[in-house]
Amino acid sequence: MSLQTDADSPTATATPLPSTAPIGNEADAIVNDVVIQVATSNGTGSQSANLVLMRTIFEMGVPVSGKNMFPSNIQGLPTWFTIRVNKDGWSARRRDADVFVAMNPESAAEDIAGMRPGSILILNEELQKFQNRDDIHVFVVPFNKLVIPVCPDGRLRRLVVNMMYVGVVAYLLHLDVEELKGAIARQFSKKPKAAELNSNAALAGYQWAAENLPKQYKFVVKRMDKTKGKVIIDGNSAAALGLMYGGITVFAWYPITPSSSLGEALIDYMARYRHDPETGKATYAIVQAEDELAAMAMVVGAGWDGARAATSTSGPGISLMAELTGLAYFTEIPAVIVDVQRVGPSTGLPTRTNQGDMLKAYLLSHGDCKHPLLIPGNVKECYEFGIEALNLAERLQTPIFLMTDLDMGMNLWMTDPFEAPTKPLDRGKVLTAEDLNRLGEFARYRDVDGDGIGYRTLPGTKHPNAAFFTQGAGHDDRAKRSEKPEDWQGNLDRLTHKFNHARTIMPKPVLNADEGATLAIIGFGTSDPAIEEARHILRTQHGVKSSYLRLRSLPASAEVIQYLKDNDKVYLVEQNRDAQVASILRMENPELGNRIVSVLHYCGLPLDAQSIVEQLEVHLGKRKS
Amino acid sequence: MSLQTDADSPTATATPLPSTAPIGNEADAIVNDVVIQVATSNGTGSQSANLVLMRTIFEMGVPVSGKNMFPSNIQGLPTWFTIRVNKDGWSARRRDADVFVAMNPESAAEDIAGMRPGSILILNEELQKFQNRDDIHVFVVPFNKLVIPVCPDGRLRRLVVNMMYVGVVAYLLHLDVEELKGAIARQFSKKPKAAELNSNAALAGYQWAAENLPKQYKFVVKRMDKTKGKVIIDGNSAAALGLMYGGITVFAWYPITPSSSLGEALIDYMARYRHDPETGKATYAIVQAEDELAAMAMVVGAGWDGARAATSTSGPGISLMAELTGLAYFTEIPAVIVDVQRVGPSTGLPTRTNQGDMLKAYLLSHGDCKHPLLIPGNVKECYEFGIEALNLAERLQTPIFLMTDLDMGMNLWMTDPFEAPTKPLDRGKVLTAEDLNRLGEFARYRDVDGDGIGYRTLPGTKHPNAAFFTQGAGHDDRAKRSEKPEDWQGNLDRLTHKFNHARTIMPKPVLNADEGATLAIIGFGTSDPAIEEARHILRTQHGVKSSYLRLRSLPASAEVIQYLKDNDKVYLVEQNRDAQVASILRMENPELGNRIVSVLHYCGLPLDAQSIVEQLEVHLGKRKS
Amino acid sequence: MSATEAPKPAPAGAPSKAPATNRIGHTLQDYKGAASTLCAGCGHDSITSQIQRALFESGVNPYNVAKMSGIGCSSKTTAYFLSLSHGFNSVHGRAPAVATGSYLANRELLHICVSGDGDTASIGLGHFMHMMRRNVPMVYIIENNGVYGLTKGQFSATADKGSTHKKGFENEMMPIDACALAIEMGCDYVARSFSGDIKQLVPLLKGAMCHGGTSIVDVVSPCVTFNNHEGSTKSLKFARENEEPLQEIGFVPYYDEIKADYPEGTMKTIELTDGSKLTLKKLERDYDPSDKMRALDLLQKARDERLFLTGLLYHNPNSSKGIADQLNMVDVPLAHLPESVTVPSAAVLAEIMEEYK
Amino acid sequence: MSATEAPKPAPAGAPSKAPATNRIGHTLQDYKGAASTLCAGCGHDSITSQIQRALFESGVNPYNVAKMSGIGCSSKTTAYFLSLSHGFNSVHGRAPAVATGSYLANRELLHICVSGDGDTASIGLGHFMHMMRRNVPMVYIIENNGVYGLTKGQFSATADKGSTHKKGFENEMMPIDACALAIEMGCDYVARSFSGDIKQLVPLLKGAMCHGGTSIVDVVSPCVTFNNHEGSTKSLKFARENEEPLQEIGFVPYYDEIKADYPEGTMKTIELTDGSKLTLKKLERDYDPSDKMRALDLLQKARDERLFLTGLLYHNPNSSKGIADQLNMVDVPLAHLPESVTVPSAAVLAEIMEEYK
Ligand SMILES: Cc1ncc(C[n+]2csc(CCOP(=O)(O)OP(=O)(O)O)c2C)c(N)n1
Ligand SMILES: Cc1ncc(C[n+]2csc(CCOP(=O)(O)OP(=O)(O)O)c2C)c(N)n1
Ligand code: SF4
Ligand code: SF4
Ligand SMILES: [Mg+2]
Ligand SMILES: [Mg+2]
Repeated sequence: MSLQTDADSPTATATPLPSTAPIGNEADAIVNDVVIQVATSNGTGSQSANLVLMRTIFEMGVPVSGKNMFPSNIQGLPTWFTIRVNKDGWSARRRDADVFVAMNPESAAEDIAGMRPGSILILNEELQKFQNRDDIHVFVVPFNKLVIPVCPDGRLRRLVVNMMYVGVVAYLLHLDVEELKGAIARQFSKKPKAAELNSNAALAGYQWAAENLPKQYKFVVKRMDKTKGKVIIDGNSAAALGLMYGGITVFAWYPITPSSSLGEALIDYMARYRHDPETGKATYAIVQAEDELAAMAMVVGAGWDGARAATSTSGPGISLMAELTGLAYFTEIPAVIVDVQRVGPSTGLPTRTNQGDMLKAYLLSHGDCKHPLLIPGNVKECYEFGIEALNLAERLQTPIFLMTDLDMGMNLWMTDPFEAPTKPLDRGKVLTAEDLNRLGEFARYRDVDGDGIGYRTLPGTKHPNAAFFTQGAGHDDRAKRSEKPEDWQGNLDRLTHKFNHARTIMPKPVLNADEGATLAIIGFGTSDPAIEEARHILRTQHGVKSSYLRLRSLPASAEVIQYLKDNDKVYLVEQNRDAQVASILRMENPELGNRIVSVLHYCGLPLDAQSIVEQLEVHLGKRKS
Repeated sequence: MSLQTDADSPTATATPLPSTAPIGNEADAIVNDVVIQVATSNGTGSQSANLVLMRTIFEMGVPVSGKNMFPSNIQGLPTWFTIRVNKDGWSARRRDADVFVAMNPESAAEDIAGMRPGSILILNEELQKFQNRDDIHVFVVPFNKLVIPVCPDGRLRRLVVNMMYVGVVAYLLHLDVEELKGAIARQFSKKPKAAELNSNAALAGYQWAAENLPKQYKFVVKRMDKTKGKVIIDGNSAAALGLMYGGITVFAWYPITPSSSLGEALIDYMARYRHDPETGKATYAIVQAEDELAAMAMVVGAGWDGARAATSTSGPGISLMAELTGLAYFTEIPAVIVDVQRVGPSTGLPTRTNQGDMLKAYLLSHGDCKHPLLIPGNVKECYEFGIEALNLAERLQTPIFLMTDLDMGMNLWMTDPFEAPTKPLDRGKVLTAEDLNRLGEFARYRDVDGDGIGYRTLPGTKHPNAAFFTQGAGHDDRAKRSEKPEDWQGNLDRLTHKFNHARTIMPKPVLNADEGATLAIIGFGTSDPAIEEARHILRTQHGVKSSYLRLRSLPASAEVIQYLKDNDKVYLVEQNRDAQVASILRMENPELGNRIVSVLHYCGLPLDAQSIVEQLEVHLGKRKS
Repeated sequence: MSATEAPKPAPAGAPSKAPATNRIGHTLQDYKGAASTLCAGCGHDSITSQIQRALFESGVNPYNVAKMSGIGCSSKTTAYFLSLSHGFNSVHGRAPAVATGSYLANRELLHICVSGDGDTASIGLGHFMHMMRRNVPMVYIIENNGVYGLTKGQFSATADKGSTHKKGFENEMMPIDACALAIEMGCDYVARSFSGDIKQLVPLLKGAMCHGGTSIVDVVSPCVTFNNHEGSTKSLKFARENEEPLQEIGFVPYYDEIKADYPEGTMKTIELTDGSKLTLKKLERDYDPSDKMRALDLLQKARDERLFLTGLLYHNPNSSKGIADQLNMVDVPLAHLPESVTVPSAAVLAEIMEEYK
Repeated sequence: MSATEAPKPAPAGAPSKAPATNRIGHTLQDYKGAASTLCAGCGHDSITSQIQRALFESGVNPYNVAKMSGIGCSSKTTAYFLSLSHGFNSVHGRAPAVATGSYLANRELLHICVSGDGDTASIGLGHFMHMMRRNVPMVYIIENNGVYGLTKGQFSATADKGSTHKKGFENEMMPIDACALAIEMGCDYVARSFSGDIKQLVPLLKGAMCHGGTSIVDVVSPCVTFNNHEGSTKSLKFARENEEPLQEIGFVPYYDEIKADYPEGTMKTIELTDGSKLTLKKLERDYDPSDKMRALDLLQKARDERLFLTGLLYHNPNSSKGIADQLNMVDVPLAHLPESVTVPSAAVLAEIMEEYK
């Protein structure tokens, strides 16, 4: 069945008029707490419509976030966009929508069946046959008829029709029409014609709703002032900005969902801001490699030479980078790998979210090696840790993984604007020819400072003592090949020491604790908003006070261990099947391992607060599992 | 400095005569407990000489094992061959030799410096300048002079000289000259000329020693009958035999030390025993792939089609096989990967031994996945588990790792001969066209039997219901692409269930317990002989009785868990830095994790009993760390 | 072994308006698969249809086919034909090696491997080359759109120099020409076509199915979503306007006679491994597809001058040994060998053990 | 930028019997490295000596060189020359990509990459091809012995068809010809030589060092331990007896004049990126190395007839853009750019943030 239906078809004329009695009453209205979900078919341009809707609400000063759930193809399969409007700023996924806009015939039956009783359905007239519920409010809109006068060009209607549902939603939720117009103008600022067309469409939708639909008071959006100065951005753009402000010079990548938009954002930013103003030449190199092995190899080669180098990838790419990551670990070459996690194993669900590479990245490559992970918990940290990753890589002379995920990377989050770095870049321990003159001696892998980190020289250093031979094979502290047991073991022990040093300089966890907390939680990454919301629910609905330690890096620092020591039982929330971060903590802290109780979520959807609360209720004996 | 020294050089003529007083006395002789170590330069053909020496002792009925420690190059660097002769059959490495044959100028100084006081040095006259010890017995032998009359062809002398030290050692240790001759005849059975030449050389050495050296009574080898019916074999040949008897049909590999000799042994065996007697055609395919990714891809492709397929590799190859291993896991395709572990990370020490891929193989690939490991503890199990790996792969429809190491794979071990399999091959759950007719329905990934394992059909099955679409992307139980949360999670949970089923059907651990044991040990793989010897030392020298559970597979079965439950403290011996198997047990059994105390060994040398005993002494408070 | 099957004798007195079945009694429907999820108008969908047609018309037994692919929009298409056959959508770039393993396990199956230009010419280049070097019998189809469709339009390694990206910038590097590489690697059947050229693609595919070694069919297949703009040399418009077929191609199965009657010197006939034939009717250029150097020369010229030449580029009349013969493999599929053949006897083991005693 | 440096003016009244230093005051010793651990007589060791000589005679500044390699006996040799330069012995097959990254980070360095035939033509084939496609300035030397030396003598993908293994059996597949692939991939400087042909190899290496893009030097280098038997087509004996040089080659640095005086028509001159020249004296065959198709044709013939042709196979007088120019990179090595250049201002960030507001 196709969306492009003839407006004169019998179905269209048979549309019953909606009831005109108002829904709910103004006094009991839920204000600024609503989830709007729109089901369309991907590739139909509904993204702009959804952004306009978000933006309108944002400009009304109401906190808002947006999640796109799209299929792993390019066009024609069901896509859902969810806008969460919440006065308290909760931004995690909420399980079901309050207002559902059904535009997609493929998914309509299931979509409607899944609606929460009492919620509101805006139904494209064409899809009426899928509607069989009497416990929801249904508004049938003849979108395909309404769009005809608005959009004379038949080929554009498929796109423009989306802006009409924006108008309908705006009317129903009492959105500010001026803000709506502004949002459209902004969205199409470079295409005035499109702006006009879309504005007309939205207003026509609004108008039609005002004339044909009853007033709706269950969910109302009212102006407030909680978004002033805020920005809305996705994690991939944020991380790309971080890399740019981290002074990246070489970026080698291979496209893969959901990390591609990071590479593409970086290409765009660097093209704009990283060319020599005089010569117009690039102060960087970005290479689309032939595969992930090559991408990582280029990063390692560039890092060896002193560039600030990074790559970004997702699951399968991580697997392919294994051998070279081990090389960088053992030769102690700075490298940054951004892992925008998607659902694995294997190809898995490329367009769904997960934290399933945590343990895999931590242990990547054969033999004894472990790698530091940076784990941003919000888009601002994506930016900050983008900078920090490049610093830590050069400081620790080792690969650093920046672990985000699809939910973080590709969805839209409200945040305070980012701040330019105030401290200089950390370029790590590099000896120049002058240093060598001064020091007389140089042993690449000697632990001079007691932190396990040796000094390096860069290729091209003009000094007879500068050169050393980098190799993944066993070597002594002068980088000379060695198969001696004591050289091998000594080197490996120094690497452990360095790793333990990393524990002390990586970003510390953040602790949020209610006074008198009786429940301890650890979480990280995109679980953060859901965990905070779950804590709020526990606090307000169950009277359970909690403390919450948000992990921001691995290996775990003393603060994390202390938290485990301080609490007999700690719920560790993570978005994977195998309790991967719990596994890391358990393997390294066996005496504390049994304090950890896992709260897992691994169906591919972003984590929601309710899922946490329910699992905790089971553990707290308040619910049967 | 070169080994090829002119016999008329001044050094040669200055040789002092050795003292003629006998060493030790017959009554106090240590009988059949001696370690002989020979240092030569690799590529000089000393391997044959060492094998002859081993064989001679073996034929005298005395248990013997041999370890080759060679450099990661082809010719010219120091190599050490160690023969351990032990009446009780201890076959682990022993730290220092009783009899040392120094033939290599490169390593002589260090070799001699490292000798145990009271031990015996057989020193090539050319190397006298390195000899500065007065606490060892030194026998200087003018090998390069002696070889001249024996071997008129100057080009062969470099090789033949090695057989002369065999003669000298034979004389000193009281070996049977007839057995020596027999061993040489056997070694060169296909080259009668070489046999004669070498026999003459050995006898000349023997003769010279008899005439010039004092009698030696500290270490004596006497005939016994402990080798009857036994064979001496390396683990790689054993595993290759296992694969052949497991009915392997497709083997794809890429050469890498120390696994290459497995592939090469398989090529030889299959060429001899797996051709159709009538047509002369091969009942198998062996392909040298272009890399490890391709090797694994071929195995997966072949397994999908119903072949019994395997590959073998070492560290770097494991890293490269990550993505395809995840594919096989998630599409549930049988595959066998033999990992002959070498020292990692990175290129590491390709010719040294380690158990450093245990955790890495277990968790190989991005996303939530874990893989069963088979862990042979001796060469016989290399053979048996070679068969079993192919069975389990088809039974469990998943990649199975056969984890051996360089010490197992490339060194020589005495064992009972292998037995042909008595039970039929397990071809797993495969539905034929007739089955499909009978069943009517077929869902590839449905858990029909409650063990988590679905039924599969093979490509080419002539039935309209047979076909399904194999993909690494999310799918439902009919193998149809699905992004539904419940399909994804359900599938992942079934895979966990299957993995837990694997726990119940994989080879069980072996428990050896002294009565009244007060010390509990877990170990696996090539640690076995050292652990047993350490237990013997603890028992006989410290009066400590122990129990010892030898792990033979992972995931851990109920017996392993029970063992942890039964013992407050369990020493887990492993040959890696990061306590990898302890990590696996800890992450999966947090409540028992703190019972495990790691005893680690990771310098690249095979594990010796003393290293275990010393670490245990520290833990037992008998020694300072 | 020929993948196509000889016709069954027509049932006596069969109705003249029989349902549209092929020689082995299958309808075109039997060669279809799941509904495509590609963009409306995607070139890959046309190729899928042509594959279906070629299989149907050739009377290939669906139960005798293994469909292999990597990852990409193109690689998805193995789901869109032959739902009666087993398919394996493996991982990005490794399909040539996966298919090699599959062929070794079951040499009786007709292996059809569908790949994209990213899949083949970037991440999978090494495997692609080595598959051809091994001469693994397989129809290897490259659905070549010059971009990575599934990851939204980055240039692939087959993008022409100077071709523009959807964002406007130009590709700076020379394209990798999979056909030139195929010829260089000793592949014996090398063709290029265009997804929109049904008349040509179908016989080329049929021919490929009858060839005993690796056959490469590189099909320019416009990505209407990301590489269909002005400035792209892989757009539908560009391909339509610039395609220059080298020959007019006909396919004659081994059980038929050549019927076309062309004037002397205007038609060449190519005999394929199973006895089927391709007829090549001369067009503008006088082209001899058995001349390797001529083919390479022409491809070089095409690349330099941005000609879009299609047709049978190279066919080696003396075809090389396939991998099964190189390995001297038994005829029976290895996967189906019984235990009695694959497990040597206890006596053999005893003999081996004796050597280690 | 030229990697070789122009001569310093000779000090006035320098003694006539000066120590053997080159134009920048270095001795040959300065171009040596650690003692080789290869087998006595290994071809790779001869190549190492020739590399040392070429570097020494060209007056390359050791501090300006980055030595890259993969894994193999051949790849080890980067330790055996230029101990004054940084070297990177990376992982098997990935050196082309590692070197690409290194070049991007520091385009001022002369990158010398040494690889084996296994490293380049098997596991690393894809990277090798893409490095050439990107035209990354680098001297890429393949020490080609037809086997995997370090893993004890398995056939590599460059082993000739019919060449025998140490155990006696024959190679069944056609060899991969790295030079033919280089030409196909648009590489502008492609040469083949023999480890034993000092006279030819040294000028070819010097020429490669003066070329501005990727230069491929494929050197047949006998593995005396595993591939030196009768029946091997990469043995010392076979190479010695069969080498057929295409030209007699001389090198003239950019700061010198061509002096050789040959009869008209017997000598060609090739001008390299930095102005240095190669002189090619005609031998038996009349060969024009600027003719791509001629080169491919000859290589094809060489492969079919097992000719061992050496010399400058191809040089493109109109050299293509190197990767740095494709990417429009600044001249300063990226690794040395100061923070003031690589970190945009706070104002820029504010501007960006404004767009997200
Ligand atoms: C290892 C790995 N890297 C990257 C990806 C992401 N990816 C999916 S398809 C694709 C490229 C597809 O391009 P092409 O092969 O030309 O197929 P098309 O979509 O154009 O038909 C990429 C890079 C992946 N799936 N796996
Ligand atoms: C990923 C990986 N696979 C396999 C190996 C083992 N290996 C080391 S060198 C080598 C081949 C070397 O052959 P070639 O490149 O021809 O060099 P040569 O030794 O002949 O000079 C192989 C397979 C490895 N080091 N890494
Ligand atoms: S994105 Fe391009 S290649 Fe992919 S389905 Fe759409 S049109 Fe086809
Ligand atoms: S094995 Fe062969 S390639 Fe390696 S060092 Fe020895 S001769 Fe050279
Ligand atoms: Mg493509
Ligand atoms: Mg080689």
